[in-house]
Amino acid sequence: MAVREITYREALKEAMREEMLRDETVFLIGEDIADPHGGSYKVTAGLSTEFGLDRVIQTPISEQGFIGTAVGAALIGRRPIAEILYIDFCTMAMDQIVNQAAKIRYMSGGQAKVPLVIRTQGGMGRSSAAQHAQSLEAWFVHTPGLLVAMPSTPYDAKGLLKTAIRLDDPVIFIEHKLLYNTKGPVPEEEYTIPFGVADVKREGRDCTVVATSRTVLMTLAAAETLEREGISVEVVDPRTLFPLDVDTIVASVKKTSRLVVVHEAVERCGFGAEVVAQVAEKAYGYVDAPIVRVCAPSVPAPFARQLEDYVMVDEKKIADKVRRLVRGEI
Amino acid sequence: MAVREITYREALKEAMREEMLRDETVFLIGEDIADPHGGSYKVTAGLSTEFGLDRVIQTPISEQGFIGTAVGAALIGRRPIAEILYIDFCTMAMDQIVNQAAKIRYMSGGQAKVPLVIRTQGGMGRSSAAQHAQSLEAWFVHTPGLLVAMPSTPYDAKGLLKTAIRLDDPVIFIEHKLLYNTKGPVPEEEYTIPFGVADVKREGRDCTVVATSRTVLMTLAAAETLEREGISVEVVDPRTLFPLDVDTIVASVKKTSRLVVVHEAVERCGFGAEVVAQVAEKAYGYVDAPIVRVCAPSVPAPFARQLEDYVMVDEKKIADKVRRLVRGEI
Amino acid sequence: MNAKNADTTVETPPEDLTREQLLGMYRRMRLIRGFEDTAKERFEAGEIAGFLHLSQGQEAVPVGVCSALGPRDYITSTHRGHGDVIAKGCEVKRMFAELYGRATGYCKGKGGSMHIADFSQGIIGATGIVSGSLPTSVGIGLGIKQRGGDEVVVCFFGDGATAEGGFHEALNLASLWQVPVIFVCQNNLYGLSQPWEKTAYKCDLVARVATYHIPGECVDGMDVIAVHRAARRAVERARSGGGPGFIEAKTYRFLGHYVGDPALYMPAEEREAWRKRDAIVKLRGQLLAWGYLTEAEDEAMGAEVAAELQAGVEYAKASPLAAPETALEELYVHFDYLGNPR
Amino acid sequence: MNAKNADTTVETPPEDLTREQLLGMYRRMRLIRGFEDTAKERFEAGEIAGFLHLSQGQEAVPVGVCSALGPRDYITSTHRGHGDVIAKGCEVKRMFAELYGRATGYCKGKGGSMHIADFSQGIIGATGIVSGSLPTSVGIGLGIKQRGGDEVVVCFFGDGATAEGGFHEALNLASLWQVPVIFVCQNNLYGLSQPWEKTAYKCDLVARVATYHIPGECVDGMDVIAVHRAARRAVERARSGGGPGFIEAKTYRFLGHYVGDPALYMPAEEREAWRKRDAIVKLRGQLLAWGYLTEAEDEAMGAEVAAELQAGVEYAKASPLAAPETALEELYVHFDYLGNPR
Ligand SMILES: Cc1ncc(C[n+]2csc(CCOP(=O)(O)OP(=O)(O)O)c2C)c(N)n1
Ligand SMILES: Cc1ncc(C[n+]2csc(CCOP(=O)(O)OP(=O)(O)O)c2C)c(N)n1
Ligand SMILES: [Mg+2]
Ligand SMILES: [Mg+2]
Repeated sequence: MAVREITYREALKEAMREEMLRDETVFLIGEDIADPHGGSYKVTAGLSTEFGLDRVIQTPISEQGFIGTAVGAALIGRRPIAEILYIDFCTMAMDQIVNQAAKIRYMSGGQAKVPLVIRTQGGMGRSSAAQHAQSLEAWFVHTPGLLVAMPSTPYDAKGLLKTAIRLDDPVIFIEHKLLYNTKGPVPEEEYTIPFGVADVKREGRDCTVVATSRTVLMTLAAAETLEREGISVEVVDPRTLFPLDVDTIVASVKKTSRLVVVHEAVERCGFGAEVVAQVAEKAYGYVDAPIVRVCAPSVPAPFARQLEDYVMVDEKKIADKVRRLVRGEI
Repeated sequence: MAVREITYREALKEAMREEMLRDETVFLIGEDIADPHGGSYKVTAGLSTEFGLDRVIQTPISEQGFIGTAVGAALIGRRPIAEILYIDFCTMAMDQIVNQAAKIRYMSGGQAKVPLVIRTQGGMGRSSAAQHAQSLEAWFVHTPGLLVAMPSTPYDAKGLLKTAIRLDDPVIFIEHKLLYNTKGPVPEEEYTIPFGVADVKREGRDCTVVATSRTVLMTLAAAETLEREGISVEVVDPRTLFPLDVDTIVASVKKTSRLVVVHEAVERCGFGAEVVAQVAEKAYGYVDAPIVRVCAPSVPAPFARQLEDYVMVDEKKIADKVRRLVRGEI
Repeated sequence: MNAKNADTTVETPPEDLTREQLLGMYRRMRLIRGFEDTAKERFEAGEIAGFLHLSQGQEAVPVGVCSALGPRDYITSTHRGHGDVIAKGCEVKRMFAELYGRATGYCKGKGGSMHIADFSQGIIGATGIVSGSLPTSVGIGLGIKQRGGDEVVVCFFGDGATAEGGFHEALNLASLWQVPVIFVCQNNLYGLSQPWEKTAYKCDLVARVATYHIPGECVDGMDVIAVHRAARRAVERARSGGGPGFIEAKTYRFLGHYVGDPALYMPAEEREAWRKRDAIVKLRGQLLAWGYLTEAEDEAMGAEVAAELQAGVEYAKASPLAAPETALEELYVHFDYLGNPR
Repeated sequence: MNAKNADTTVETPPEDLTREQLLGMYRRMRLIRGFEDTAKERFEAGEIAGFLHLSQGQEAVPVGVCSALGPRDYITSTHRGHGDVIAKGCEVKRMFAELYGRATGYCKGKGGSMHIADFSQGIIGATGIVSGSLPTSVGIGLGIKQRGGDEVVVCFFGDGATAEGGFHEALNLASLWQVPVIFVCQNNLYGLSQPWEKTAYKCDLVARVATYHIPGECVDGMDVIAVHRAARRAVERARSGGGPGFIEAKTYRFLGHYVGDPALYMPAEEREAWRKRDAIVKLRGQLLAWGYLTEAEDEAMGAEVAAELQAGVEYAKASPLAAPETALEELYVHFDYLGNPR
């Protein structure tokens, strides 16, 4: 397989472009996604020029309206990929996402299919303040009827997005604002990644860390540091939060007997709680230490760099927690 | 103290009435809350007749608009109690709740106060189907800046609602559609219940059950049954999901060494996961069995009675789970 | 209500509708009325669970509109959707089966009264969220346009929905994209307990919608022929690429918001006055006057409709209940509800 | 743009505004322009984090409007709010302190560029959610009405916000309740990359708003006197119980959406043409022509403004950074962030 290094942004764009070429029912819809602007994070740059404005549909600032539009189009067999620029703005379209997209199939007794992808991005680290730096994935994992993906690498981003586009179920596809410029190997050849299959991004013996999105990279860096200290960390990236590959997580915890769950979202009622709960039930007797989380404290994202740094998860916070846990200090 | 038996509905109404009499800045706002209709669950019946339509403001079907209105009024010192008829309709106002009400104080560096109460109700049991039977409390517990109350008895309903109205922080106050007609003792005299103080609704030795809202009643009934079988259950009702009285829960678990968490919301990423996570961290070493949850399976609420019964938490499901846990069958 | 509709009261039969069409519309209106009456009765007898939002009085609107549609056209509907979906082609027996929670119901017991759908007939389903179907309908219109089809989609909603933000967003997008959507507001003068004039201050809906450059008409919703003609105009325009349309049909909900609502907020005289304008009675009178229907035929039709309803209820009751464990099915196409791949 | 504004181009000074008022407006506009230019420079130098949405070109709108307000009146604002809050009275030094993440900033470093608030001056704050402030403003208006006050609230928003459902909901409620809210749309012809005519199909906003029976005016947003007069009319009406008002000010954003946006979507000729209509230049010309300002005074004022900005930046840089652990503070009134009671 020919493999190149490309960015997460390029990987996402390739996924969309390939699927648009493969299937003419795939189209993009969202605010400011067409050229010359090409999306505020430039993920869609070039696509309107290549495919035209009928395949890359720009919409006024109407999240409820255009997400509803995407739902309706999906219901009659189109395959919309809608972009909500910041996950924070999903608040403007929650009804269409939660009460319509997620429920129509079930409510209709299985008549409907909703082959919809909602691409959005979250996360801190750019001093974007309270309304532009949330990580709201837990809301969607708590909503039956949705699938939720959160890729951490270019490889995963491309493979998962292609799968998302081909699935007939609605997918919330959550990118990270600080990952777009990260690079990684991506095959030239076509590939897809199934939903519900975690990726053990690093093997280890002493502690399992389940991390999502950008915190996977932080955790891998922390694991390097800890390795030098003689602590061996296994890093599990679920890649899709629902379906969740609980088996891989539980198997890892059974091996390492310790679990730390990491995410950027605020701790209280976050996705990490669900991972802990699953493990507390399914790996009972195998866990030799408290199960702990490394998440943002439950406050909104502050603006100033030093304030944001204070609340944001980072490599050091992860390493500290794992170290203390392994040393029995927690 | 003179104590009468009144319904949950009456208790709520008394709380609002007393606070409206006490403080002329308190007002109600919502759809169809005025007489002669008096609210679809009749909680506000009579209040517009007593206080007039300036204190009981009816609004068109505009959840975003009237919740935003309540936020704005609160920002300049009024004390709105907004009613969203079904918690499912919060989806129409998520931005105002989550990005405005919850964050303005923090974003402004503490300048703002938002003395807002949003009353709403959730829960299954009336064949209301997927869009009228959700339990979405976890979303709000996951939102820093909000307080979340979920009373299970008339006594708690009145005392917590009076506190909610007097607090200067925004409160999501979640009632249950099947509790309105339940009766319980409520003192004639004025009282309030602080937020963040759990109520041990029943003491027991063998297993702690943390339950919320209507599932508290189901759990108490299950505990009666189990008592006859020689299993002694301690029932902890947190009453407010945030602030959460973790100390009382942890103390109970340390005593009983077993924990079951119960709620009507779907299991995945629900509030129960947070309780499990807190206990898995803070009562590590004291728990002698897997920590399990009794919740709805993660599907939308179906319409037909037999289907709804199948997914809805009930006394029997709770009793079964506790019994099996105590017997070591889980 | 404007002058366009006056012509339907004249003594000569309309030239633009055949006897068969008119009798079909009449029968469909009676079927809806009978369905609603029967559902109410069965609900009050405790046989049906949940809520029931009935539409007695409004029958002319869905029937007038849907009689202008073809089988491949789409509709979306609301919590008060029985009439809409029957008008588009739903069979009452499978609707009753749904209300009775049977496996033979349109949604296999999962949807119930508020969510009846029949995708095979373009009945995309009803939503219980006021205004929820408006943006979705724009998407159906967009999808039709994308695939170069000549179908149209009718989006039914109530007067109450016009206060929601989604109303504005949907109109704006439909107008920008010129999609084949016909927005039909069934203005029954109430949104739950609130009279229309309390929902929107002195609002002329057609004028408001005109600011989006969407052509609209306000019609007498108690006159099925007037509704039909307005719909036909809008459908023809939309089908031939002329973009969205809007119809406000002034109508009335004879009963309360849901079964059990005493509707104290509806003045008795108002109710009386509207009852006298019953669209079914009006059309019956016209059909008799035009010689399209005899009293005997009318009675026979009544018996036939009653039999259909009766058979529908029996079908429902004889059908197996949806099996409890099916509550966990049909959530995802590719996974079970726990996320295991199929 | 309508004829009402033509009078501001005549050679004789306006009778309804004193020299002091006009000079005050001129100085305020220059202060905003200077603030934006300085902020851009400091941002590009890497001293300021986050986003910066600047308003060069639009100064006449907030200054024209806020000069019609009193100190007890309220405003709400948007992501592009620097001009709005300066016009209402914010001090540039505390704004810079905010952008620099200092403890002395208006929001103690928690809000940043998009959320500056000063409740002591009725500056309720800016929201980064497009249209988010519209419903809130209705509530401020309602609160004022409830307490029998004579204040008004001005809600600033962009043309892009008019496509959101909240725009419609807020107008409808303000109209029903007749609250003292003045909705001011700063139509700078772009919502991020999208030109106004792609946001709303051939939309005449004043006409659309008129369907809510809210009186509106479209004014030349490059003419501060015209804006001021329209605002004064709306404020007087609202203050005396006449209900909400609407102003569409046609203006232009000289730069991109945020610092760093190349704004390829804005045609060069268009930018040129609007640059030539700079409201500050226009007012300067008028003040000189009317003998209200000499070149020397103008220069002195420029120096004074520059000094104020310079001092502001220095104040900010000299202020202590907000302490990291304050990130956990000021979330609740009654509890710490973990829920422990205070
Ligand atoms: C978003 C939302 N808000 C409130 C409700 C509660 N509700 C159900 S029907 C209804 C009235 C709807 O009025 P209208 O749109 O005129 O339809 P009608 O009931 O008259 O057919 C209300 C308020 C709801 N279902 N959804
Ligand atoms: C609800 C929401 N959707 C999208 C955005 C992203 N966004 C920020 S500003 C903006 C353009 C706003 O345009 P307009 O209202 O005209 O204000 P302007 O930027 O021109 O001042 C967009 C799309 C947002 N902040 N909030
Ligand atoms: Mg109605
Ligand atoms: Mg703009």
